[in-house]
Amino acid sequence: MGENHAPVFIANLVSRNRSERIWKNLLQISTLIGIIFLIVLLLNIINQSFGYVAIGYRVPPAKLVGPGQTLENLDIPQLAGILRQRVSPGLLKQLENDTPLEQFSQVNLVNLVMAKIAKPEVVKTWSFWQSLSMREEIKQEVGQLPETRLVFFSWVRPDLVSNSQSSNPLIAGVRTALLGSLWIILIAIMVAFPLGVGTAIYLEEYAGDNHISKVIRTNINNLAGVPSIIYGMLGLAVFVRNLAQLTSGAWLGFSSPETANGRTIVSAGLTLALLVLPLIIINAREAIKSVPDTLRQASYGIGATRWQTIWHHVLPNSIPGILTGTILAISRALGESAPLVVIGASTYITVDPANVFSRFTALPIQIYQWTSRPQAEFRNLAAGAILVLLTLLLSINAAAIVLRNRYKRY
Amino acid sequence: MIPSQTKLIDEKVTSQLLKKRNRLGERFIESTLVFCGFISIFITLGIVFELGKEALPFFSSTDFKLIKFLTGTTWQPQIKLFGVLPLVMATLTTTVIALLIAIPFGIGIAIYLSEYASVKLRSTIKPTLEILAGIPTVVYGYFALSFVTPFLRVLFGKDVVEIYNTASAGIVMGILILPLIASMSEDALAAVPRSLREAAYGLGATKIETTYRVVIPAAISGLAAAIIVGISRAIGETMIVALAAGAGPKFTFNPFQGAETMTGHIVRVSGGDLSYDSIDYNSLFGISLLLFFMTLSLNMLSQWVVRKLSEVK
Amino acid sequence: MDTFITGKIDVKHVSIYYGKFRAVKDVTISIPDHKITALIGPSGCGKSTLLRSLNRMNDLIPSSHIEGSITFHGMDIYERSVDPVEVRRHIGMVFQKPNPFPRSIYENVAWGARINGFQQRLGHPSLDEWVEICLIKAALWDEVKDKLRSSGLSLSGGQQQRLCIARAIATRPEVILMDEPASALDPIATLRIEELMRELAAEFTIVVVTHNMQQAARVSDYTAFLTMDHDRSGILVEHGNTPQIFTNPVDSRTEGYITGRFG
Amino acid sequence: MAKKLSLGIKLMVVAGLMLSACSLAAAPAEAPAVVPATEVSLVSMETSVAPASPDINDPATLSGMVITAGSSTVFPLSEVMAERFKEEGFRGEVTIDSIGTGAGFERFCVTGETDISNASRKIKDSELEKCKAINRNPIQFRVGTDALAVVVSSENDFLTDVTVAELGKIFSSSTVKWSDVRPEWPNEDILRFSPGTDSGTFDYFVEAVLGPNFKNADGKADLEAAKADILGSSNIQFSEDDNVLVQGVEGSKYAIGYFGFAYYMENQAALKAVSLEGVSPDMVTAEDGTYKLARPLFIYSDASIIKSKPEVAGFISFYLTYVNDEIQSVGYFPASQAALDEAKAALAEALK
Repeated sequence: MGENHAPVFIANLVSRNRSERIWKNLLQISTLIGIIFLIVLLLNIINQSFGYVAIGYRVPPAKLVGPGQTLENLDIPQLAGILRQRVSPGLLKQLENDTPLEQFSQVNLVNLVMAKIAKPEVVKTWSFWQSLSMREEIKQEVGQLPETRLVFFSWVRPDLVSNSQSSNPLIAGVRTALLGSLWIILIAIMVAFPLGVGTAIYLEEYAGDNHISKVIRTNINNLAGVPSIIYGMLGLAVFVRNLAQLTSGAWLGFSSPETANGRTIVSAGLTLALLVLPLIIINAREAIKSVPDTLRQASYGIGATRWQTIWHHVLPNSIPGILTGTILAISRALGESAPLVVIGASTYITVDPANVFSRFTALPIQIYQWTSRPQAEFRNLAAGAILVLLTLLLSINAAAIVLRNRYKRY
Repeated sequence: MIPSQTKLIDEKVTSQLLKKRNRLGERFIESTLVFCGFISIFITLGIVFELGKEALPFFSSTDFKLIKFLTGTTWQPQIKLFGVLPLVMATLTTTVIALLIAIPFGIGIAIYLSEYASVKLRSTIKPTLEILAGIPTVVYGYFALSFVTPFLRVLFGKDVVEIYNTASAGIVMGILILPLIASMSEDALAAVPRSLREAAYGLGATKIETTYRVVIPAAISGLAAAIIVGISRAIGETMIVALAAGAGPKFTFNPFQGAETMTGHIVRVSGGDLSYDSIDYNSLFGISLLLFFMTLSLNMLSQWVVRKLSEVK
Repeated sequence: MDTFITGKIDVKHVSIYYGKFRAVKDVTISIPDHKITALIGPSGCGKSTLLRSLNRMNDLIPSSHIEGSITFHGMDIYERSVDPVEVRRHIGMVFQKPNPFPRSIYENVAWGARINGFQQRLGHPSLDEWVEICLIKAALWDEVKDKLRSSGLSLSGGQQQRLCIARAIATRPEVILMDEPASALDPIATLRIEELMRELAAEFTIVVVTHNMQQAARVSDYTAFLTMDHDRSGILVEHGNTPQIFTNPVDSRTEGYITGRFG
Repeated sequence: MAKKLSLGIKLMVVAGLMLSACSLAAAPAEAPAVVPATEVSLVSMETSVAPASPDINDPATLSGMVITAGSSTVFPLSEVMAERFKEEGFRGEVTIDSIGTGAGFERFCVTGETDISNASRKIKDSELEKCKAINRNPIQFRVGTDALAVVVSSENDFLTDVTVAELGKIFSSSTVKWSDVRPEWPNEDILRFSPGTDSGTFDYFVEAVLGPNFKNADGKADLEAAKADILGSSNIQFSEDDNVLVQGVEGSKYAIGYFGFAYYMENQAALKAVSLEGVSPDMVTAEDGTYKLARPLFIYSDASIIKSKPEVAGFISFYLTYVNDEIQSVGYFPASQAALDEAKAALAEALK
């Protein structure tokens, strides 16, 4: 080959490297934007969860006492007198159930007068950012309102978890909803976990590569993509309506057959079980698939049966993956609200669920309802409840990650 | 020495030696597992059957005309107008907007994580994104209403952007499916063998050239699957649109106006708990069935794409 | 070749298929009791497939099926009434790559015995003793006796393979199949395994697949040479005493392989 | 490690089973909603105070479940009453589902699963018939008055007062722009916001505002035609969620909507109530009817339920006694004393 015929190379390295840098920056920026979305989302919620609240009273305490006096320096008979005069007879009877008012401590009586007569109410709320940036304006504004005090309020507080729903946002909590969510998830997992893992074992260890198992596999992948609201409609048609006698507990005497209605925890749990089943199956299959074949052969090679091989070797070695998948499924179920709305969660319910045939509400439903109340303060409350839900989800996810890392073997 | 080891296991007559044992437990377990395997089939049949059964009175009613159902532009069951287009249109609008956000960012993030980011950075960002994917959609809906909509209204003017609009819902839906697409795409890219990349580097290719010429074509089936799954998720998403997109069926192409998606309509109307025997109630199942088949065909498409493209590879 | 040896295992006219592909074609061979039989041949000639058919491990590959008969104690192990699990208990297996269970050394050995109905009787060894016996037989006891509770995966490759052998003999099989048991090991570990095989031959019938001819020459009593015919199916070329096969092969293909001209 | 884990899982399953077993065991304490007598005896075992037999005038003697559902308008009122009922000693539970008046009657009259139905309109004849079909005889209790506020955004500078007829036009399918109603109003699309079609509020609005424009052959208002008219109008959004409406109206200068006065009260800063024929809604105009869009609020129950479930009777009695203490804080107007007395008489009658 002569020199004339040698190919020519032009090393356009400068421009190639430039485009390399540009692309890298673009990709970096898009990652950054993704992270910013998350941060803005969280900040938006936090912004609503804390901030100044102007609290007024149904009956201002000053109106209850004579001029120049405050509630705190009234004596016991005076306070008892106010209570006797102002609260309804039923409540009075309730209060005096054990001991007459006169034997209460002064502090208790003041608290009672505040809670039962003065009744603190939210007048206005400000977001965290507003509270920081417009502090003086807010103070001034509230200063002009009669009988109103300004407090810096955290909507996330122990009461939020321990109290039940209430029409007063200052004392409303998510207890019923939280318990409802936990019950529903317990049922969903107790149903979906064995079924899902069973299906995964069947598909990976028993079913060959035949037509039926192919159909099942495709079908499961499809089910994983079915919108949650469709499961809600299915649950409504099957569990709530067709199986009302079962899901209402009428067959066990929990409700009368005539008025049986299936809007119960068990219906919700079963519906969510259907929803998360494909997720559990897919994750469990992956986990089981990742167990090396040599291990199975070793087991078969020494005369183990199929099930002995699965139970003693395949499952223990895939359990981290299976559990991770299950936990992700739990967090999915925990955050679902659309199917529960369709099934018919209760709007106002303050009773803790007593059994699987109880009526229920769930945490995301509660959040949904609070955001749709007219009073702005319920939006703050909803933000607080969102933080509770997120904390729960984050701890579940963290548990998944810890599990995954701790038991990772292959 | 080994004490009388030969008697440890009773020697049987040779013909008995390998006799099949009656492993009842084993067979019981197997049949249980087979049953489990078939449950998913029952669920699908159940969905089709139940939705179909409840939708049947709607499809067979005299007020229902298939042509009008598919081409009518007014959905108002109370006055017997059953044109599903406004609902479908709103669904498509929100989905398209969501994809415009989610695909570039999602795949961009995936490429960055799999090709550029350090192991440490990737192991921080990926779980973070997965957590983002796990946030309940109610929260996203709240975010759309309380942050994105006001933001859009400042940006484009209050007269242009209605308080309920499909744009805001679509954007937030994009943020919702972004981590899903990013995570699935990253998996697909990471699965491309190192040797392929090294071969490209060995020829003097830069990183981005390697990525575009070698890695992405090799992972294309995974990327396509991620996008299709994202689409089907967006179509089926409910709470965001229920909270932010609007609450009245409206046939419009303007993303700054309020409109109601299929899912939004179902959840709104069923939240009001309809009478079981009304045509409204049955029409909901009709919409559900349509929605089911839409997502079903997308999922089938995604699986087909994965198979086809991986064959080409 | 013509001399008929009544063996522990008799393979008669066996063909093995994967789907449509015939991996092994019409092999007839007898495995003598308490001897080591080596299967040698170029890679892809179906020797592993043949080995795995001896204890029905091929059943686990869904598309595979077999023609012909394989008898063990005169009983066809592919007959309907035969339980493959029982077959494998009596005909154990050691694999190419050491694959101990990700459990303790003790559990690795004890598990097989336990699932196969090991019973503790007066005058017989307890499970602990049995584990010790098996580890001694596998020439591993001295190295692991102080760390029976640590993971089987913590051992070196050679130790892991001996653990797998201990595990295989813990179910008291009569035959042990070894699929290139030393190919993943270094030369020193390989030698130890070979020594061990010779020791075990006193008590067990061993069938070993190897592509290492020196190894076959060193350890085996009988050698079978397989190769591929024109349609890539494995066929048995020659079978006989190891010294005879290596010094005076009948078939030219065997000779070619042994002297390294082919394969 | 894997072994420990699988042990853990087994434990979890056992715990789960035990939990469900416990709940089954605990359940009978809940179930007697159907059999109140047992419930009382259970309670008396638990507490040192020996309650008398159920006295509907003393919440402390009552227990069980009061299941209510219906109007989202009545919901906040019932919610407050339920809270107070419990505060005064009621040992059971009240559940309230806010699902719309029509849906509430569906549960009350068709499935028969609720004890009380909240309604922001009178029961329809068709609903009455369904109730009869399951042997329920609805009894109506008036609890208050709600004025419908017709609202526009506080930025709206052209609309302060309308006539009912104009309002009908504003929500009609034949109108698109504001200038179609009054020429001096802007030439802009009307953005309409209405409560959902399942709500009593919607039914009431159609009847009171659009109904007069549609007469059928008998000269009566043709409500179906009226409904079709509003449903067919352009740029209209419906929601059971009144907050959606509040935000929607607030969002545009050219928006108009209507909903319960309470929602207006909570959002006075952003919204402006429009007066109707010169009358703005307040306590007096709502009660005496000069404000045209005032409507009664009801709860419905059934005589046999009231008789068999003292907790239901007790709740209704309590409701009627104390509703006027709370109603204004919720944002509604009290019913007249005469109406409340009539309701109390109906309760007494049902208990006979």
